[in-house]
Amino acid sequence: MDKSTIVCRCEEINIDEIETAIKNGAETFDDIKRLTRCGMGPCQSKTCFYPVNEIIAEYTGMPLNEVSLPRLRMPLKMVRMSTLAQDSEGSNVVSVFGESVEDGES
Amino acid sequence: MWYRYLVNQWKMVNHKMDNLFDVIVVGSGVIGSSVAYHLSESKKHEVLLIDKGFPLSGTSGSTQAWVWVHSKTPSWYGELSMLSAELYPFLEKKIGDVEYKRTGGIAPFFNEAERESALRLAEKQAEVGIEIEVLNREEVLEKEPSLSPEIAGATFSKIDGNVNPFRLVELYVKAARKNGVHCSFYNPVNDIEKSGDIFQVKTQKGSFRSKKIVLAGGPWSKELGKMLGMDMPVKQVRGQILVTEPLQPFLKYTIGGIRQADNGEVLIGYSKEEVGYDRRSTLDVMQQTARMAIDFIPALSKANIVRCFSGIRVMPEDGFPILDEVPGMEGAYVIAMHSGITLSPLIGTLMTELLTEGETSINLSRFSLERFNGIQSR
Amino acid sequence: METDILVIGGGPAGMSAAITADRAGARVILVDESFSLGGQLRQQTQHFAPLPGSEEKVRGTALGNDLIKKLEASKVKILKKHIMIGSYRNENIGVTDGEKTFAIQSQKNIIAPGAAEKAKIFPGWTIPGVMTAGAAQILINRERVLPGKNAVMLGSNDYSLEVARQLKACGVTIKAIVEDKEQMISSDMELLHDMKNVPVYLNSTIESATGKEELNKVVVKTPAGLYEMEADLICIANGFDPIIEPFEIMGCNLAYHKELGGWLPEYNVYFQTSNPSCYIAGNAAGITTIGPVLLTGEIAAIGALEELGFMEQEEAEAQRKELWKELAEIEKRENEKTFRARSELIEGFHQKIGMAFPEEFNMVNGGAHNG
Amino acid sequence: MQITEHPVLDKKFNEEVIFYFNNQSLKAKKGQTVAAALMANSIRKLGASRKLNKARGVFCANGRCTSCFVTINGLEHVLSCTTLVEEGMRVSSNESDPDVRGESNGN
Repeated sequence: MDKSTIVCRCEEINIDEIETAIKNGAETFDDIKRLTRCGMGPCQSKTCFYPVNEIIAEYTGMPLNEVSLPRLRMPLKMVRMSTLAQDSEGSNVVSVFGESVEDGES
Repeated sequence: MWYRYLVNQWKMVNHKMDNLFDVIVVGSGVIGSSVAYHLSESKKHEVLLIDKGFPLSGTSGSTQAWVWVHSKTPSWYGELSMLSAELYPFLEKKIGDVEYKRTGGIAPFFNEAERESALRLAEKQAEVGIEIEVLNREEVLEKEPSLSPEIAGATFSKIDGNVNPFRLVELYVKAARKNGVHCSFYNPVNDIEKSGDIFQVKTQKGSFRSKKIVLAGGPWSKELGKMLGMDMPVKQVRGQILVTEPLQPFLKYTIGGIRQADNGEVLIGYSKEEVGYDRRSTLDVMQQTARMAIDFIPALSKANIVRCFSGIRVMPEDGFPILDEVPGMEGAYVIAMHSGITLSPLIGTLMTELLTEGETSINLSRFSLERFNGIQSR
Repeated sequence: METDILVIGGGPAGMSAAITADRAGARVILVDESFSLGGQLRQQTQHFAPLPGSEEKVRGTALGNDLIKKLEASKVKILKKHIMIGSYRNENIGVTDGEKTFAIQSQKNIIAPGAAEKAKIFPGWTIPGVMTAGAAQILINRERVLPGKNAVMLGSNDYSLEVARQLKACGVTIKAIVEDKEQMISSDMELLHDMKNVPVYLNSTIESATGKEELNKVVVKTPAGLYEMEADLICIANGFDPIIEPFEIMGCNLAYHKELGGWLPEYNVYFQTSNPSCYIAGNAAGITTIGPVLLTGEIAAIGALEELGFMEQEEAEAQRKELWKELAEIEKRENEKTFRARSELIEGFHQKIGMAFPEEFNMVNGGAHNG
Repeated sequence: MQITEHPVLDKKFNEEVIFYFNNQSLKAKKGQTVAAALMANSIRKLGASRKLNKARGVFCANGRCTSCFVTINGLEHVLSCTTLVEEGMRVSSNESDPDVRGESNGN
């Protein structure tokens, strides 16, 4: 198949990009995801999971049952920030000034 | 197709038949891969980089990736962060575009009491050359109009920014490989032994030998430390981060807890939980985080959240970096720190100095293991 | 919000589980993400038989309406347009209604999210006019609109042919059936007969799907060369995957069983997953036909009812025995391989956790292996 | 195109609604999803992809693939396949990333 064929509809990642990630050593959906952004869009790999695993299986010779699953993230469906925030248990405005500013880092 | 891949894999690990390396780096997160890369620059050493998974499968792939300086205290720690941040533009020239952006950092505060500590911070950091402005509400809103008018003010520094962690680690590894570093991924280390001057690193895919080893396991340092018979003075801290779908660019600065990435996604995270290696997200924290995001930036309320990811971060017991030779075990080094993204260029440089020259351009006594009580090696 | 049993999914399995649980006196909440109950039955105009306790053919939509009526006559609290988006630290399931997000505190969960269609990629598969066969079926039967006039069906399993037949009945011309295997997957004589005038391309793939802003041209690559045809609709029918996201969030172990659709949660003979608070029902527990789907809902509900004390052990065992017998009968008859894979999954899980098999299962299972 | 005479099912929708797509007034049936209401009017392109700017429309019709994003009454990136059409609803095609600051997005 034409290597420019889209695999991940959301992020518009094609076969060639996925194969390149595999060539660079990635063997799992999640590792390919972090290299290419495949599966990181709004559908969160619900659509491309199967075709990507097929490409991994074909390229590496691994059987499908050995290709590991992507880690599925919450929220299971897209949700508005306001909808998520509503009804949360008593949160206060907290300043990030001071110690907590380091939270975003690793 | 697949045979090409196998040959590729074989090349990566096995073409060194005697399996003897100058240095084995365990952990290919941002710290391990930075060490491997900086060590490889001279092309004088045989280096092996090992990871139980693939680069970015751990902490370095689950971070907001700020390069953050201004509120790091005490000021020697702030200075260290500043020196590292200053290395980023040069690093980018060497390894390629890691999307480093010195956006300037804003840390908002909500009351007058906090303004006092903001002023004290600015004074303290000025001593080491970190420039901080304490802004009032109007000044903050002029810089970042999407911030909530409820804030009282903010500290601001031009030195802060962020980077794309995926590009950063990928390019560290790529550059290291180009310089001849061997890599073995999806390969957990089971045990480390030392006989004479040589370390034996026993992995799932076989044994490797080396003259020196560097343990850069991040939160998993604890397990690696055990292999050397030491109790690593580090904790695991979970941070959960919400990600919106890509939005039109509207945030210019790196804001305490929030930043907008190049592709438009907004990343938001404030949480800190001690739950071991549990990487799940929970709706409790997600809802609190969403609430806070709206408190800071009301316009985010209509943004769609597409995912929440969790990262397990390493936190040395006193909060400050560890970079030291293991007491009583010559040739074995450990590096563990929070803020690895900010510090990686500097730490990679210092570790390379230590491994190759035996001394460093910055005094490392503050990073020693000795400062913790009861660290013992076998 | 609090309840004894929380059912996730208002399709046939979830409805069947909720009705069973309600009948035994448990408080039940049923959550479904759509604006109406029925799940995929809402657009299934095909006839189904056998059903539990009946050999009579029933239209899917009629079966759905019947279950909805039973449910609406029960005390089950129905939350339509509510989506499970995750779980809290204490394992309570979190749902959203689009306005707010809240926890439902339940003793047991029966999770029945169903299955999703597997995508199949080809150049141009993102263009408007290319959709899953399931989408086309929703559009014609539930939404009552035509997705196109000239269709190419990609895939030749029973479901492909069923949807092709339904599209045809609505006036859509089926220009071709494209199958990459060397023969048709479906062996259903009736369906094959209905498709007898449709060109079938075996050992073939879609080379390209093009159009300015909507699909209007399809090129099929066959062993005899490229065929170009005018078409404004491609339906992809590549089989189904169990939907596993809710189980993964609840920390349930997963296993791979090709015959059941791929990855799915492990479960025991009570349809309880490795997370004791979560039961599973329907196509999520292995892709199968409507009879077994309904029965898995009942068996899961009985397990939960028994654990919560709404049903005596003896009574539960007796009922389960009958239900398993029927499930085995129907599933072996319709798809022996599916039943065998299901038994393997259950046996494997029992062995792993060191759980003995109750007699009711040995009986039906033995039959499968002797056969 | 609407199916007026379904080959096997009874008539389902009775009430007509008027809604707008990209400011054009259209008719649909009450009870239909927005995606179907547009398809009833032979509109199948619902928007464009964000990177390559390619046309997009209904793919799964089940609320999973997010291929059918539209803007509804000013709120951007709403799934048209799971949202019911309403009288007077203003729908427009999805042409870019949402702008959360704008009046257009309900702020």
